[in-house]
Amino acid sequence: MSSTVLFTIAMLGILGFLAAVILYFVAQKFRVVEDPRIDLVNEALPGANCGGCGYTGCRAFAETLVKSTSFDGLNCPVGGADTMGKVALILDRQPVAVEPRVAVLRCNGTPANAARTSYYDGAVSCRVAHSLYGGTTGCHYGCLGCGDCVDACKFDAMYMDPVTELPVIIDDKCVACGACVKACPRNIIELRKRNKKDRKIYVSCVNKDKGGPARKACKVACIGCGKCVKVCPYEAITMENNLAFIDSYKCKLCRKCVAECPTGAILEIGFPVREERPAQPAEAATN
Amino acid sequence: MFKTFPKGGIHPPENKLTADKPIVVLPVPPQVTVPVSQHIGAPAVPVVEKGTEVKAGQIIAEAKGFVSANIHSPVSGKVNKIDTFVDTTGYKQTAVLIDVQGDEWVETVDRSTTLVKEITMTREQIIERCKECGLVGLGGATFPTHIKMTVPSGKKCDLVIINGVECEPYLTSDHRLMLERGAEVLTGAAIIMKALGVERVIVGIEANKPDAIKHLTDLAAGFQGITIQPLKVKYPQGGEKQLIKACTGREVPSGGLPLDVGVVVQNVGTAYAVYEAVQKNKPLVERVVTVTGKKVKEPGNFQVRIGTPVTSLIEAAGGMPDDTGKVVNGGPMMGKALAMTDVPVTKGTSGIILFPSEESRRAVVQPCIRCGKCSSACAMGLEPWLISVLSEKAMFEKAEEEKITDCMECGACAYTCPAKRPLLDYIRLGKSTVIRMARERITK
Amino acid sequence: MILSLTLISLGASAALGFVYEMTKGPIETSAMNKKLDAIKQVVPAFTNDPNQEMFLLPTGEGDSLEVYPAKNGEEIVGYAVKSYTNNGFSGYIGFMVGFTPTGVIYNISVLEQKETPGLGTKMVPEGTPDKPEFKDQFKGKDPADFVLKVKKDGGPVDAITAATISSRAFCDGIQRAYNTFVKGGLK
Amino acid sequence: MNNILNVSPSPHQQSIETTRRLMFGVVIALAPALAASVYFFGLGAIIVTLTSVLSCVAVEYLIQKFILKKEPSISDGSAVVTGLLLAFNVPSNLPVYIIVIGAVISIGVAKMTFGGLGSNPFNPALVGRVFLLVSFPVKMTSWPVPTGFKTGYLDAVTGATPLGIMSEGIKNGETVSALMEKIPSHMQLFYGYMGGSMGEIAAAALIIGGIYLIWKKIITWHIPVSILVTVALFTGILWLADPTKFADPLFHLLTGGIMLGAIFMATDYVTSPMTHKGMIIYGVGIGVITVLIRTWGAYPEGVSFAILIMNAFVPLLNMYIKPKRFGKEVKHG
Amino acid sequence: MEYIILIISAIFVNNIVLAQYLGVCPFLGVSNKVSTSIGMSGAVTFVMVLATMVTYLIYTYVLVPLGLGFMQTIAYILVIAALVQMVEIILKKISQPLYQALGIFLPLITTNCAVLGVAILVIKKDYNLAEGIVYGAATAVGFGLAMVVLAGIREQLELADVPSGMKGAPIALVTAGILALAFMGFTGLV
Amino acid sequence: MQQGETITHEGMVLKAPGIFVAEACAGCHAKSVCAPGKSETRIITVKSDATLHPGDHVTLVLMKSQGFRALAIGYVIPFIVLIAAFVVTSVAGAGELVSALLSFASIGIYYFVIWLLREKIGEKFEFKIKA
Amino acid sequence: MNQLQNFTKGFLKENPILVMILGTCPTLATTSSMINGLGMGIATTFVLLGSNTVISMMKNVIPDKVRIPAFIIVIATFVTIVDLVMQAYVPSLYETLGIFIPLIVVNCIVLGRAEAFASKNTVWSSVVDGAGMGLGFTAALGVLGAVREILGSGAIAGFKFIPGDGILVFILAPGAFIALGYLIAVVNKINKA
Ligand SMILES: Cc1cc2nc3c(=O)[nH]c(=O)nc-3n(C[C@H](O)[C@H](O)[C@H](O)COP(=O)(O)O)c2cc1C
Ligand SMILES: Cc1cc2nc3c(=O)[nH]c(=O)nc-3n(C[C@H](O)[C@H](O)[C@H](O)COP(=O)(O)O)c2cc1C
Ligand SMILES: Cc1cc2nc3c(=O)[nH]c(=O)nc-3n(C[C@H](O)[C@H](O)[C@H](O)COP(=O)(O)O)c2cc1C
Ligand SMILES: Cc1cc2nc3c(=O)[nH]c(=O)nc-3n(C[C@H](O)[C@H](O)[C@H](O)CO)c2cc1C
Ligand code: SF4
Ligand code: SF4
Ligand code: SF4
Ligand code: SF4
Ligand code: FES
Repeated sequence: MSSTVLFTIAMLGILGFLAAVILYFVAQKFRVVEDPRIDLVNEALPGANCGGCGYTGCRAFAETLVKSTSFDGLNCPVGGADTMGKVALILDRQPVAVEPRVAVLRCNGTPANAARTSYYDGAVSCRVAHSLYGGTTGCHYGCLGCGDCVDACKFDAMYMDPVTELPVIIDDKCVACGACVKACPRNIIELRKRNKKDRKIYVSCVNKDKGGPARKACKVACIGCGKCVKVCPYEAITMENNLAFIDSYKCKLCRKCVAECPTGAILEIGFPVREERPAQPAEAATN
Repeated sequence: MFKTFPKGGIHPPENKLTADKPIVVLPVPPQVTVPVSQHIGAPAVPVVEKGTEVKAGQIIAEAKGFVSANIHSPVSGKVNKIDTFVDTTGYKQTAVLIDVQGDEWVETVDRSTTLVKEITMTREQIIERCKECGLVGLGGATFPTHIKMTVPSGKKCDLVIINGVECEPYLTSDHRLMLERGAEVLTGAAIIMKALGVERVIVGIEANKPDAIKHLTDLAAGFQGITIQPLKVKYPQGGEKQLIKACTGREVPSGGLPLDVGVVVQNVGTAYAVYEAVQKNKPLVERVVTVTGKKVKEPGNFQVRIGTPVTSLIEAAGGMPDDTGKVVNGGPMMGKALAMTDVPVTKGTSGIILFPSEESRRAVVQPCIRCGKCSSACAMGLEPWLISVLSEKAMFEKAEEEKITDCMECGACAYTCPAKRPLLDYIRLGKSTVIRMARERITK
Repeated sequence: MILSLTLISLGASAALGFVYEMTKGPIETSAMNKKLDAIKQVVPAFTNDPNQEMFLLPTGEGDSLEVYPAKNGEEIVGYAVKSYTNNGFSGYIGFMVGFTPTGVIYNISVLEQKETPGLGTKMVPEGTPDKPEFKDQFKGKDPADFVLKVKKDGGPVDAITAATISSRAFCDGIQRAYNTFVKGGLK
Repeated sequence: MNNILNVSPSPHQQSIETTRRLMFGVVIALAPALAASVYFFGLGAIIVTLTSVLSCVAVEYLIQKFILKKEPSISDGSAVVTGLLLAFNVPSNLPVYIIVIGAVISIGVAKMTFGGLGSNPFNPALVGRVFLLVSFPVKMTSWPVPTGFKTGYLDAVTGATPLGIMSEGIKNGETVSALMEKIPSHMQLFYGYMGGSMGEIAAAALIIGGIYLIWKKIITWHIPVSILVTVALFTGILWLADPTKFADPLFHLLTGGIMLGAIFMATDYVTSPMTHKGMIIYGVGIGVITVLIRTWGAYPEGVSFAILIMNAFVPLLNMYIKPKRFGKEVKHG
Repeated sequence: MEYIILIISAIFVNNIVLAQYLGVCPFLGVSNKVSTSIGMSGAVTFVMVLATMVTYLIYTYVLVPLGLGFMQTIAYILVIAALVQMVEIILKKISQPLYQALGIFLPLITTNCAVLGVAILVIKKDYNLAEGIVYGAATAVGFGLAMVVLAGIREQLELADVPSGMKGAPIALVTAGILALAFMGFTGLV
Repeated sequence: MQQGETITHEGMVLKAPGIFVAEACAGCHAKSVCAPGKSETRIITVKSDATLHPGDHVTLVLMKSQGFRALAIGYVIPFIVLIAAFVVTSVAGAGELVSALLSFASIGIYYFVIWLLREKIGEKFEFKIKA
Repeated sequence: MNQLQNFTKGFLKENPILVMILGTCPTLATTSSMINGLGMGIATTFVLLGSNTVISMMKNVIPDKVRIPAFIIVIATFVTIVDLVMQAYVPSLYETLGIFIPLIVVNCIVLGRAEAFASKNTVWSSVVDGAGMGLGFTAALGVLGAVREILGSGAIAGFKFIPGDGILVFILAPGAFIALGYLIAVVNKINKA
């Protein structure tokens, strides 16, 4: 063995020793506080960083999950039960079943239903329009049509329909992150329980005016007549401030209310076309 | 010697079509709608109910809370109902609807037009009277006058400025008021002076109203301590901070009030209302409104009762031209566009402008070319392009650092922008959000 | 723990030392070869090892250049002078300039340059008879009567298009080699 | 009666100034210089200008339409200005394909990549020009000599620019006075009788355009004046120090792209500071860097580089040099 | 004069990132905010000079005498890594709050191309220690300059509508490219 | 707190009153693969009257000027000391090895001085919490 | 994840340069031509393979606390070996790649892979991972080199197919940055699609 090799070995030995001492010291000082499971959980999350969970990003949520003691109130709407199941596995806990939800637009103020009484010409932003005045129709509750919700959706699950001048939610793409709910200055969008075949029944109106003015502003407004409340066999409908509300967790999709509503404010979506005999509300559709 | 404020400002076309139209007193309409909130602060609480017979000048809603003002019935008649209505702000609020019967006034009101120049009341009485009469600033902000007249302890006031600038295009109501009721306005100024214990009043008037400058200068000779200050024409000279800077060189600190530099600013209309309240015991139930527009048949300045529907005002001016595309309550720079015209005149209504449709639409918005014209136009030394985009992108903390709350919403930036950006729309949004955030921070 | 690290170091150093020993020879030869290649390129064929016989000649500017004599048997067939210039578009350029014993330029090789690709770098390639390159105009010329100046400065050298600076620097480098060559009394 | 009324937040009036009006103002201001170029360089100038403008507009249209899938906004005229200025910055004998590459770089890389009008940190025309200069140094530095209107284009007779002659000469050890002999007189330089980029030669015509821009309030005086004054001062000091090695200030002001750069390129709104104080710092920076490059750098001309370098500092200038806020100094009366 | 030329060359003409392609990762990674970039530049300057000095000494006074020049890389990397960590430990030991303030202000300065690159270049260019120090400091300043400028532009771009595909690294690279193009104007200054 | 700009940082409450913060590398795209920078998570103690619970997400705020002060004390001044010491010793005629070693020593002294002043310095850095 | 995925992820999905934006310096510096780029890529691949293999073999021996210095030593050793070997046998390539060979040691990819993968996986997976990552790196360098060479000098792998000079900028620093910028944008697009 030549002297170079000897020197090399000696040199590296010394260097290695020095480095080891210093870096070991560092390792001691910088004790890793981070729980390794955070990484694992983070990987299990979808990585959309959408904030649907209520945290600033997936990693932040992962940290919360690891630190938390139960999953109460913690849910990733994007990944849904699958993801939460995986997380539960990593953390060795019981997953809490959270039913999938979907965003629903509670306004049907199309130009045909709600006559336009003015033309909004300001910055294209619902928040600006909302802070300015009641809106382009007689209804001071309904959609302003500037699409703040569409801009907020990170999943391309919404678009503005140029004919109805209302946003449309694409059920297949919606992950119920709730960004649109927060974006809408009028609180029109609601996250509702997702039913089979994406069926839904809901009051597509948020107008709290009395019947007269409400009806005058929009043909399909909820006028607060209360007929639906009476007809609902499951007590899923409540009436407050002249406005009916159907609890999506109580509703059994029987569709009785739909037929009852005098203005057609209650929509049924995703059901087969009704048979002609209204006397027999299609039982088959209920599951 | 014309003065002005040093930085920023614009020169929109003046269009003072009604400058030579004398004030016409309009007949009382058959029905009035009197909103209970015509001022900054908490709405007043109605003290009448359906069916109550009221006389003109009778209190129908009482001030509730510190920053609030009484509301009086502008007419005599019977309360039809109390309900929610859409007002000039475009929002629903409570209003008292009165069916007019005759024109009977509360006895204490002196309705004669003789000039009473001598001030007999004490400071406290003056302030109390202004409060009773529901006086609010008529320059736009409708801030209760009695509060403005009360100097908080620790503050000192040494100057009153009467704002006769009327820098908004089209509007001429203040101009006419100065010409036709000049002596009353100056007396009102003297009363305000007394109320605040101040020796000096400056009346600031822009050079585009030479007749008013001359008239008031002549009249001022008969008053102690009142000087008339002619000013160069430049929008937004009427903004109180700019006016104070122009007249005195003092600069109201950011986030501060005029009182921080020892000044109180009152509009000429307010001064006139103070005169009427103090000397004639007349509550604020009438005001002068300019109704104008390039295609309006008979534009003019009208003295109307509060609560009169804007529609009847427009009728008085020859009716709404067919191609009207936009109706603005107030000036073209700061006024509010009306979604419908069956709303009532309120204490804050200074003018109604009818824009023909070709002038009623905004131009297509283009990207900001960073020309800096908005910054040059901003009299508050802000960077509108920056704060507006910060607000648009929801970067409110940054916007706060950039002093978005200093914006006085004069609209000079949005006016100048060659890219036609809706600067002020977003600034306003950001401003309100930032103020809300700041408030939450304090309460936390 | 420290032990394991030291062990790793030991292993690594053993490997390193081994590879170093292995490559030491080839590295030296390849460095040598590079120089030798350059010399081979610029002087006629030789049989000796110019590296062994290298000597220094002062330039007269305070430094010296390396000179490599090329011999065919005992007969000197040329000298390779390692020259340089600092006036290139990007500063330093190194050359190997070959002279015949009569002082005629045999060939030139650019050892090192940082000129702009596509411009100054055109000084590097060797041309073919039907497509001569910049360098070729110097071959067979005696700087005694072939003034090393570009046309712009009144000389006979055709500058590289849009790279007068590099061309000038090139001339400067050759001139330095020639001056040293002459001053050293080799001519 | 019921019209559907328009409702918007205030203000309800807008000035007549629009982006398009501003851009066409710049086009008008460029007209005298364009006329001068056509007068001096003939057909080549026309071909180069047309190619450049058309390809800039076309590139912008195509990118917006097919890549960004946005509504094309070529009608705002900014691409036309970029096209014109790109043309002004290249020799009048530049082959069409190179101009097209320049347009792709200017509009495609320097403008649309960043989001289009208003978003680009660097002056698009200058990015295009410098890109071409570095990529095609030969073609970009063979300057046609002004010959009066000729129909020559690619085959135009070429020569060096006064700055080129000066820079080469000084590096070669010649004195300035000797070199001045080889250069047109100052008066000729003022009218534009010299070799150079198509639009940069006629100082007189450029100044007329500049006055028009300032008169129309399209630009303010701050940037052009601070650049020109800085260049004059800096070169003046050098000249006084050693008139044999440094050319006089007037020579520097009249040659190369100084006028074009100071009046038309440094003033581009998008890439210059927003406040007057910032503009002056920016202008001084451009002036200093220009002179540095001209006197000590490898390139005979440095305006383009100087503007691009200072463009890079504009965000910092905007960040740290703010307008004076109203009410900041608390005064008490 | 010599040092001035060295400084101008290292900052402008041969800027480490824009012309020499060293330290590009932190250049792209830390240039989101101007304040962080400024902070980073300050820290890098110190570390770079310190590292240059130590590695130079080790090379000249240990490796070369022992004939171990080929161990440059491995020795340097270990030394630099240890050095950086040591500075951190010292700071932490000295003042906890100071250390914490730095921690949320700056990323940890790990060994990047720039630090190691400069250490190697100093040897390659045959600088003596004084020149090496000047070179290291000037290079760090050049690095900082480029980074701060890029950060300024990126902060501005945050308000612009950069096409989605170009957001992040691509636009930073294109900007850096144009910046490099502009810096080519300095060619030949020294 | 309104005056002047701030640096904000995400963190999580580890145990009141300690705050658990990912260091600034959190913003770096390379952090997931950057081993030396990895996993160093700093615990920062914050005085705050807000009621915090372990696991709460908070934003830490530090005045920008304080950040720069930290920078100056931690890196800039030692840099100046280092250079100054080197220049002085070189001018005084020391060889490069000696100069270098002396300048390292000066840094040591500098840090020692800082250590003596640590109480004072510590007061200057104040974190605030924005929930 | 099966070995195939493990291998291919380095090409597009987790490409170290184009997706993770690491090792940018050698990427920019050595891609003025395709050959240089490939050369650099292969050198890095070798180091990556070597270090991944050794580290995964020793993962149980190395105590956790000193793993970073240990990794560094292993990597630096391989780098030095590559350095010496290239110097000996491909001197011209060695010269063009210059300082960037020793700099492989700080290339985040290498250490990152050691830390994130090799220290947790079997030797075989680590080899596959190293090969995949290395080849992904090499491929990216090759593509970038090709793009720059075609645009910059109208040639590919030294074979000139467009007469005359190309767009010179692309051989220089600015072109390197710009070309990489667009390349990353394109890959982003592909990965998203
Ligand atoms: C919350 C608040 C408090 C105010 N307090 C006073 C005050 O104490 N004294 C006073 O003279 N003005 C006071 N003002 C009125 C302002 O000085 C100012 O005159 C008013 O906002 C109208 O101004 P403008 O029309 O220019 O906006 C107050 C205003 C607000 C909003
Ligand atoms: C941009 C702007 C312009 C204004 N212009 C006028 C004006 O022309 N005349 C006026 O009396 N008040 C104007 N004001 C309102 C004044 O700032 C201030 O509120 C008023 O003079 C106070 O008097 P008051 O309380 O009696 O209304 C303006 C306010 C702003 C923000
Ligand atoms: C990017 C660029 C690189 C250049 N590189 C060189 C070069 O390597 N060598 C050179 O002599 N000139 C180079 N030049 C050109 C010089 O700046 C100068 O214009 C030229 O040498 C003048 O000589 P000419 O009379 O041959 O045109 C380069 C120019 C540019 C734009
Ligand atoms: C005064 C003025 C100067 C301009 N100068 C340039 C210029 O130098 N280069 C350019 O590409 N565009 C210029 N433009 C056009 C436009 O601003 C430019 O295309 C934007 O930079 C594109 O975002 C100018 C426009 C104006 C109003
Ligand atoms: S539609 Fe609303 S809830 Fe659904 S994904 Fe989009 S933003 Fe989220
Ligand atoms: S639903 Fe809400 S956010 Fe969406 S367009 Fe309507 S008003 Fe705007
Ligand atoms: S609206 Fe606000 S930002 Fe715009 S000019 Fe007026 S004060 Fe300035
Ligand atoms: S005036 Fe308009 S275009 Fe000009 S900087 Fe302001 S916002 Fe931008
Ligand atoms: S490769 Fe990352 S800094 Fe150079």
